[in-house]
Amino acid sequence: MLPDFDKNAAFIWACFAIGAGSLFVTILIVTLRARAARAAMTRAEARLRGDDAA
Amino acid sequence: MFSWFANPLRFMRLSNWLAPVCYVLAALLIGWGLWQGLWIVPKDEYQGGDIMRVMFVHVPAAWLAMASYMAMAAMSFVWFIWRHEVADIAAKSIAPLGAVWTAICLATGSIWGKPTWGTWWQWDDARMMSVLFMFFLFLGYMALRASMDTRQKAARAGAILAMVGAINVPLIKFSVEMFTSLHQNASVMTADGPKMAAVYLWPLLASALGHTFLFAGLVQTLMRAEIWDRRTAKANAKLMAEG
Amino acid sequence: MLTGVASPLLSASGLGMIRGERVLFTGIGLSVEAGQSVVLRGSNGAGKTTLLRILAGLTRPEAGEITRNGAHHWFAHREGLKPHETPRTHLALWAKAWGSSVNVDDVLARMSLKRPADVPARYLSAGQRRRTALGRLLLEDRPIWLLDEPYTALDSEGRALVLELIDHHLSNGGGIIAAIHGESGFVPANEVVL
Amino acid sequence: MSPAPIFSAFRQALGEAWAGGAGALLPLGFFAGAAVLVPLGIGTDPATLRAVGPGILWVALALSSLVTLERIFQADTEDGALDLWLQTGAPASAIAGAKTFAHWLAAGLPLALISPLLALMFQAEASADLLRNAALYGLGGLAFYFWGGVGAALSATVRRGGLLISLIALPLYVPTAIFGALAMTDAPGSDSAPLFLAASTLFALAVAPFAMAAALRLAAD
Repeated sequence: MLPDFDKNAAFIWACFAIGAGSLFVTILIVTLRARAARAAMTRAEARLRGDDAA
Repeated sequence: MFSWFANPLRFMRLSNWLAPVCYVLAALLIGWGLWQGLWIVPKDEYQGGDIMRVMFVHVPAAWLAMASYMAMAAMSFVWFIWRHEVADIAAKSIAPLGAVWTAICLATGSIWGKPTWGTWWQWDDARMMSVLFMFFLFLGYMALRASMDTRQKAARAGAILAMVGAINVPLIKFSVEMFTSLHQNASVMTADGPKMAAVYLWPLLASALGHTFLFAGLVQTLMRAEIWDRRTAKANAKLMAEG
Repeated sequence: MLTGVASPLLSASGLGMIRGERVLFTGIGLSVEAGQSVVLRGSNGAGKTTLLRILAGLTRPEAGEITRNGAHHWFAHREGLKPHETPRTHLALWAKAWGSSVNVDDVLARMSLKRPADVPARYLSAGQRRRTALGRLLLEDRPIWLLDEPYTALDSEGRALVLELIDHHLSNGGGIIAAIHGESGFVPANEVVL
Repeated sequence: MSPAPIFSAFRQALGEAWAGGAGALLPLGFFAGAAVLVPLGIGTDPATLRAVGPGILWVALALSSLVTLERIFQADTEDGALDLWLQTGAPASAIAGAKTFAHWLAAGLPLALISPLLALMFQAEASADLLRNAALYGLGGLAFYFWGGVGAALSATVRRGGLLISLIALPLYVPTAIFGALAMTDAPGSDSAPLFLAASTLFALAVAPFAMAAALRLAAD
């Protein structure tokens, strides 16, 4: 299944793991940050509209 | 052309479909590149055997380290001249992502160096050294923006620093190349040389393009988050003024 | 004195300023003619200092236009005095920078700074430092004076001195824009409330 | 436009640099202290010290320039002098350049002048080369001060700005450090290194004042 490397397998896998791991974490953080920002914006603007209506 | 993008609402409409497209293209290209790179292409004995497969993550990261700094400087320049808010939001969003890819480039380069040169850090490699200084430029940019007390000041200070950094990059690269050429034995990594076999070329290009699309998608998502943040701040300021 | 004929020394219209997301003020307009004074009013943090800095060209406004017909003097909370400077060296330095031929000794006398004239600013009292900075107004004849809280840290004698300078400047056809928190001590031609 | 404000800014900065804590002695003490710490750390083998000496002095020079620069524009924003200088009608870039040059003259040049003494402590042979090297330290120090000045101007309104200056300025110090250290070796290419050092210093003198001016206008805003 996994490719069989001649030597230095640990080094090769470490590189790909670092690449995949850090990109995965980055994607996760960016996604969560965008979601939080959107939620905060929705809440703040709803409050603004609510006050206007009142 | 810049003014067309400068409208935040237009950017929101555009990125609403463009960012997902970028993510899909990135997944396809990176997936194909990795599959080719890890399973299909033959190893190159002249480059230390299977270890050369690391280039399918290292080279795209190196490309993005350079390209993202230049993109950030270009956005800063656009902001400085035309004061388009979206350009500042772009520059601000590029910085942390550029730093991530720069860090990946440094880490994978270091790990590749150990079995190849027998050392974790090769001071004589001009490209690694240049990328290291690029990393410091990103950190300085982020730290400077973070220490300004309003977004307008952060935009101005960041733009000045990004432009100063950008005009220094050629000089830094030149001096680093002079430094390294003295000390050594030419670089072992010739992955981007013109004589590279076509079997490597296409998977490598696909990986580089895929990383670029991922980067572009993430920049757009971060920019959207920043625009939402600014809308929240505006709404809160209004609420405070009313209260 | 002629009024309404000459163009104003300084005029501004539609000035607006935003800090972060906070709108400090919008649509501020004012104009100072020869012999006139304008006092800026408003609570702390309303943007008096910011407006004055915009009029001086230090801060870039978010909106609006300013026309200046003549040079201006700047006098603010932060005196611009270095700890190693004495009243004499400070005034001499600025006289030289501005190409002024005014005798520094006369200015020192006018500001009652004869005795501490050669004491470094780090040993001076707050009032002495402010009088040194006020002395700059006399180094060169400039039509517009921008004063930010001119009475801060001054005793009654110092306040009287400031008032005297202001009266003298106005009667010579100068214009003054001042941000003043409490009593101004003079009758301004106009007030701008922020 | 009269150049008088530029000369006045230069004179005020010179006075400030001399007055600020024991004059030039403080940077000198820092420079010598940083350099003298090295043999304690890496040992006293004469051959090693001779090899690393010139480079250590470059590093010490870079660090002491950062320490000296920390307050030069921050003090101006706090005491209000910056507001006055920006209203003189003279170009802000010329004012900033004059101030930075004054600080180099008061604190950077003395370091270059005592560099031969420190070089002797690092087991260098006493020769005319030491004087040539002192000139190179002076030239490179000028570039350090101007790039550091950009960092200082950008962080003029930042509390604990010193750390920020270091982070901003260090990448900009790279060419000077490389050309400077190279010019003091006999490696191939070292003949042209002084020229490159001079060129990169000229580049700093040409570019940095405009960046400082933009940053100072921001600090006053």
